[in-house]
Amino acid sequence: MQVTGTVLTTRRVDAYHALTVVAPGIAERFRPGHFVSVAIGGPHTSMPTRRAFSVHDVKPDYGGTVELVFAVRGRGTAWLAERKARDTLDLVGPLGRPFPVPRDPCACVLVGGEYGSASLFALADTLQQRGCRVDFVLGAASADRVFGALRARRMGETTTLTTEDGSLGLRGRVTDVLPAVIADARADVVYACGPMAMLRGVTAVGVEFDIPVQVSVEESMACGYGVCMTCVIPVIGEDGVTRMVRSCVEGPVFRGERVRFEDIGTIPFDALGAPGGRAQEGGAHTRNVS
Amino acid sequence: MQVTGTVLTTRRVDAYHALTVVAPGIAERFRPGHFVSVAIGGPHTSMPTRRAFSVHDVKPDYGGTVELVFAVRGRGTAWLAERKARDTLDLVGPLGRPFPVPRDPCACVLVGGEYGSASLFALADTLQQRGCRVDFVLGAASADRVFGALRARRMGETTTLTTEDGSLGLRGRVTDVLPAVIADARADVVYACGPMAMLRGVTAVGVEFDIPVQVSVEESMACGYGVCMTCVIPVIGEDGVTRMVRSCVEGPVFRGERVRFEDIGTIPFDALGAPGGRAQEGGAHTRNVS
Amino acid sequence: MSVDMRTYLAHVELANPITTAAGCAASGAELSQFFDLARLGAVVTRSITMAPRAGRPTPRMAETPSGMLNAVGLQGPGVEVFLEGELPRLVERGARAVVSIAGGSVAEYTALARRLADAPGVAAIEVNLSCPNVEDLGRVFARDPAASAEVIASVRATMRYDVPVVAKLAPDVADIVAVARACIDGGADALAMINTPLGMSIDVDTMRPALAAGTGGLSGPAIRPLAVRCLWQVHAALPGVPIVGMGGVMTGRDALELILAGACAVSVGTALFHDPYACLRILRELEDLLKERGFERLADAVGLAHRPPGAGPRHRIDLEESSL
Amino acid sequence: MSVDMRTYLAHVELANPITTAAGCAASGAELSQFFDLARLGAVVTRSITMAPRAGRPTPRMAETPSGMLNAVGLQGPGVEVFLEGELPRLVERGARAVVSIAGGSVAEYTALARRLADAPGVAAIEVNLSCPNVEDLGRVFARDPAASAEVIASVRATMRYDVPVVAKLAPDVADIVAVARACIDGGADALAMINTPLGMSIDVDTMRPALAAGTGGLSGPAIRPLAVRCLWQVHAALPGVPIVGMGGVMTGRDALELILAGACAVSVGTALFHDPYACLRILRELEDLLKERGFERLADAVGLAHRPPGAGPRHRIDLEESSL
Ligand SMILES: Cc1cc2nc3c(=O)[nH]c(=O)nc-3n(C[C@H](O)[C@H](O)[C@H](O)COP(=O)(O)OP(=O)(O)OC[C@H]3O[C@@H](n4cnc5c(N)ncnc54)[C@H](O)[C@@H]3O)c2cc1C
Ligand SMILES: Cc1cc2nc3c(=O)[nH]c(=O)nc-3n(C[C@H](O)[C@H](O)[C@H](O)COP(=O)(O)OP(=O)(O)OC[C@H]3O[C@@H](n4cnc5c(N)ncnc54)[C@H](O)[C@@H]3O)c2cc1C
Ligand SMILES: Cc1cc2nc3c(=O)[nH]c(=O)nc-3n(C[C@H](O)[C@H](O)[C@H](O)COP(=O)(O)O)c2cc1C
Ligand SMILES: Cc1cc2nc3c(=O)[nH]c(=O)nc-3n(C[C@H](O)[C@H](O)[C@H](O)COP(=O)(O)O)c2cc1C
Ligand code: FES
Ligand code: FES
Repeated sequence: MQVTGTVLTTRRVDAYHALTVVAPGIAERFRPGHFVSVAIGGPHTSMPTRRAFSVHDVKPDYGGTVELVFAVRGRGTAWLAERKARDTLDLVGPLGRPFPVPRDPCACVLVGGEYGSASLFALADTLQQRGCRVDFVLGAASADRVFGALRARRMGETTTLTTEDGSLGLRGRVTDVLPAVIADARADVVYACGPMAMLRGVTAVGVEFDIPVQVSVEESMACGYGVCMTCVIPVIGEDGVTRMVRSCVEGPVFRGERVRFEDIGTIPFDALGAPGGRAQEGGAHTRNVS
Repeated sequence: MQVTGTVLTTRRVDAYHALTVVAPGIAERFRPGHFVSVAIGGPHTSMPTRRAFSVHDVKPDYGGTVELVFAVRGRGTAWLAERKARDTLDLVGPLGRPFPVPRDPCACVLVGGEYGSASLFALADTLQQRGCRVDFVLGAASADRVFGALRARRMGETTTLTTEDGSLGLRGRVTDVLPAVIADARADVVYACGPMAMLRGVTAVGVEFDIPVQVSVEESMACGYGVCMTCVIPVIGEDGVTRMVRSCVEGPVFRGERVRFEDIGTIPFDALGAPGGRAQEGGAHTRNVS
Repeated sequence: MSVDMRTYLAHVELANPITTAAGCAASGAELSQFFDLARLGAVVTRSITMAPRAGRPTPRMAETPSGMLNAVGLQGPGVEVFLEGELPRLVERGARAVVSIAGGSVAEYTALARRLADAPGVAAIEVNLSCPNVEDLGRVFARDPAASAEVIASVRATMRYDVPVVAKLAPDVADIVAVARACIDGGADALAMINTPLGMSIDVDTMRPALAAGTGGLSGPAIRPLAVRCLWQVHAALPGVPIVGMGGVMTGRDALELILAGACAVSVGTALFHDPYACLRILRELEDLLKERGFERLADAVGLAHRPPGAGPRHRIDLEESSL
Repeated sequence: MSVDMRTYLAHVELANPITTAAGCAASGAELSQFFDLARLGAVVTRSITMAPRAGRPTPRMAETPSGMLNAVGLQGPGVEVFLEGELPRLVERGARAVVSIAGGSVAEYTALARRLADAPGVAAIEVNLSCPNVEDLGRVFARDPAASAEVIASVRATMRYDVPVVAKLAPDVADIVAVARACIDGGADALAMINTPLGMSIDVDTMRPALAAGTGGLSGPAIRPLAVRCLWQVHAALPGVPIVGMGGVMTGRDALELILAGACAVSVGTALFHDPYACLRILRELEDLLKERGFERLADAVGLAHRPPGAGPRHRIDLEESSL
């Protein structure tokens, strides 16, 4: 649903900006892993595409608020960083397939890279309410870019931090410490949100331990609700066939083993409908429009 | 010069908006009849062209302020109407050829239509300082669109108001009352600012009385300082030749009799370089590029 | 009093002029979560190909000033799956379905027309001519009047006579009127314009093209002046031909601009990415604007900006083709 | 350490790559009130015609999303007055003058070249090919490779051998590479692109075209993706040819985008209307961006986005010509 929300508070959190927006309809329907898309630049903007952000937190204040945490990257996030309390913001959401949560209590490791951690706390909450054990592994390039370390320490059974420059926690990457955390926690499942390279690494660790990994991916998006076909990644279906699937509606959360991380940014030759490939579904003709 | 000014105050004046902007450099150089151009929509705007506005008032506060008075017409003026105190505004100015003022004291009638009156008060001030008599004739479609009636009453020897619907002053147009005002004041010169049709009418009256009329015209402008060639109107030169001249640098103030009002929006067939016309200057070839 | 918003693509009546643009509403199912598709003049489907297509690699989109580039590459399920699922579901939902087709050769367009000829619920066929012709070194059909006409003639001959064939044209040609005329001579019942002109964007940080495919189609408000110009020229040259206008329509005012230039229906593409309700909002705004201007029927506004100018000298239109 | 910003139009050295765009700096005198014209790579003049021209009626401009339309119609004093006044004053001010010329026939372009051949201070001639050819029903030269080549060949034959001839191309053609190649084969020493594509805007309140001339040239950021695409295609096909890039450059980042696509110089048009200092600001920003990226010479950035991609699979460029 589309909501014109009012900005309640803005704050800086190390390298990030956080915006809390009154958006009752979205807050109400929210489940961990959902994202929202934000219109940028006001009525006479030169930026016609929305920007996607995970929902960090929802609170019941003012009928329901959502909090976004973001890094300034390009023109849109720069604009967003200039919003002040009482400005209005046009949001669409909640969007996407949320994190699936286990029916029965189990041990979960939550892995966050950079601002990716932001979407893990609502998930941790839900998991703990269901009696799950939660352990955190959070990493980033440097200390100021590790998001939510304090909150993780408060919530998690254990919290392990890594930075590439060693300015906080262990020097290295989340995948360096993940095996030990999984082993110690006797984890049943891993949830991960962060850069693609990290998700790929976390998935590989999961495969090694033979436990499922739920990853939340980030691909360039124009619409966020399934109509533009710009956000696809190669994913292996139940039937073993690779398809280019929309990460906004079929994701952003996928089973890590199903995502062909190494082929992101390409059309794998064996994907359904790949140029020159066999057309596995339908199609008397196999001749492709170049 | 280009100035990033801070909005000091905003107010509504009947049908108009008034913005006072701190812009010392512009205020200092200002002479009555000058205009400024304003950048619209902020850094990520979809509106790349500036908007032109006469300067209504300059004050010495904060090193120098300029006040603009404007009507909301399209997207740009709608945006401008939303500016608040402390916002910044990118101004270029002062631009254009100001009103020429007589060396010796004389009797001047100042005629303003709609927001066109706004540029007359600074002029009246200058004229009065030089010992001139000033009479005002202000008109508009309706009472709420007559700008500056109070101030005119305070400053002018006489002030005559007209509205087309009769809601203020006399029902009719400025040109209906102008002859009487000129006669009563024994006017030596008329200054006029307002819609083209009004300027045309005022000029005709001036011609009748055989006194000069200085008109300030308004033509669609992209640059405001003479480089784009979009703001031209047909004006008869000293040599009797009609040329398409730029109203931003050669105007906006012209001698009314020189402006070919009835031909605005066309290229008069006898204008220098008109299609198919004789090329009066230069040119071995008279063949025009279509 | 409400405005009569009906419009016609040849003899096919649409309840109103607003449709989705080809390739901008996926299967239709996504939008139907937000509103009833039957409220649209029509749903134009993505361009259907014979075989399923995986499309182009990602990134497939980049934002540009007041526009966006896309290189989706006609990702879609292929005609068989379309006929089994997408099309019947659109029909069930009460939507008027205009089916867009895309091929790499005249034979492929013709084969698509043959597969669609008997399918129930095809209100019209829109032929996407912005495809590379594999038999002509990948030269895009829409850039060649003769190739466009050949495709249209073959599709027209194959489709059922009562299903209008709409030729969809691209603006990046030297003479849009020549292509339009060739399509009409080839048997097209209507035209649609404009498809996206080819554009490109380079990321100055990575110093590489922003799209994996390099170039992509430019859409959104940035191209509206090109759309208006193409509509104007083609409506002036072929005043009796129904034209579906599109290109940067975000509001009812934008839709009206295209209608005044000569469009009898208006498709909405990029605006849908910003606002799922864009079509209905635009329809409502358009109806209000027509009402304000005293129109009783949409049809009376079509091409109205072409009417001989009034008395005012402001309105002398000189139709020289140069931009300078 | 500062970046070596020198660039070359054929053998003519420019101190830096930033120039004014033709027709966007009037006589040069207006800008020289703001800064020293000698600080620009070059001043490109308005397009000079044989006879004085009054141009088109007003309104001559309309704003569009991230762009503007203009129909100035080459208003100017004619070549004689230009040679007596404008050109000598540019030279006095120390500006590098690239003289743009426009004609209605091959003979007229040739006559202009003849008048300019002996004029001192002509650093290069830019041939504006976006003019209607009166001998071909008003068809614009730039839309026809053969007509473009004919103009260029004749101007090249007439101009002094040491004055480079630059062919300025428009994007609204089916195949920009074909036109570019024809101009080079005709003897052009360099290319300039893009001129404004033809656009139009209708005022939905008056329900009439916004410009008195009906159509006009579209400029500004909206067209940058078209400019980048044209530069990319032409630089890929003719890598040795110097190209002056233009179209929607408002910042140093925009200029760098065009340079990475293949431009060795960049002209600034619409941005000048917004900011008289635009050229100098863009030059400074460009130099900073090059420095940040570790370039020692501007020349090393020209066309760099074409380099074979690194290892990353993100960067597979597939140069199919369709926009879908
Ligand atoms: C499901 C999802 C959740 C996200 N959650 C967050 C978050 O919580 N915090 C955060 O800081 N960022 C998040 N991102 C990334 C965020 O969307 C981009 O950083 C942002 O769109 C960049 O916009 P910009 O205007 O700064 O950059 P620009 O380069 O100006 O963006 C241009 C266009 O490209 C799109 N785009 C560019 N980069 C990305 C990207 N990485 N992902 C998606 N679209 C992109 C933009 O949406 C826009 O349409 C998320 C992305 C997705 C897909
Ligand atoms: C010398 C001069 C002084 C002016 N002084 C005033 C003033 O004091 N108060 C006031 O209310 N208005 C004044 N105007 C008119 C004012 O510039 C226009 O109303 C304004 O530009 C409209 O902008 P918009 O965004 O609302 O309309 P839009 O239609 O969105 O404007 C689109 C483009 O057209 C140009 N344009 C449209 N109408 C005009 C116009 N009438 N004159 C010039 N450019 C136009 C705009 O600058 C812009 O580039 C003056 C105009 C000129 C030339
Ligand atoms: C993401 C995207 C996908 C598109 N896919 C198709 C398509 O499959 N077939 C087609 O004919 N046009 C396609 N188009 C072009 C649109 O139908 C439309 O002509 C163009 O986008 C201009 O309209 P707009 O500015 O409203 O988007 C596509 C456009 C976009 C943005
Ligand atoms: C008002 C105006 C006048 C122009 N006049 C000319 C001209 O005389 N000759 C020419 O070759 N190009 C002319 N152009 C085109 C520009 O030189 C340039 O190619 C185009 O505007 C794209 O650049 P920009 O987006 O930076 O403006 C003109 C453009 C504008 C906006
Ligand atoms: S973002 Fe549009 S389909 Fe996913
Ligand atoms: S507004 Fe540009 S020349 Fe007058």
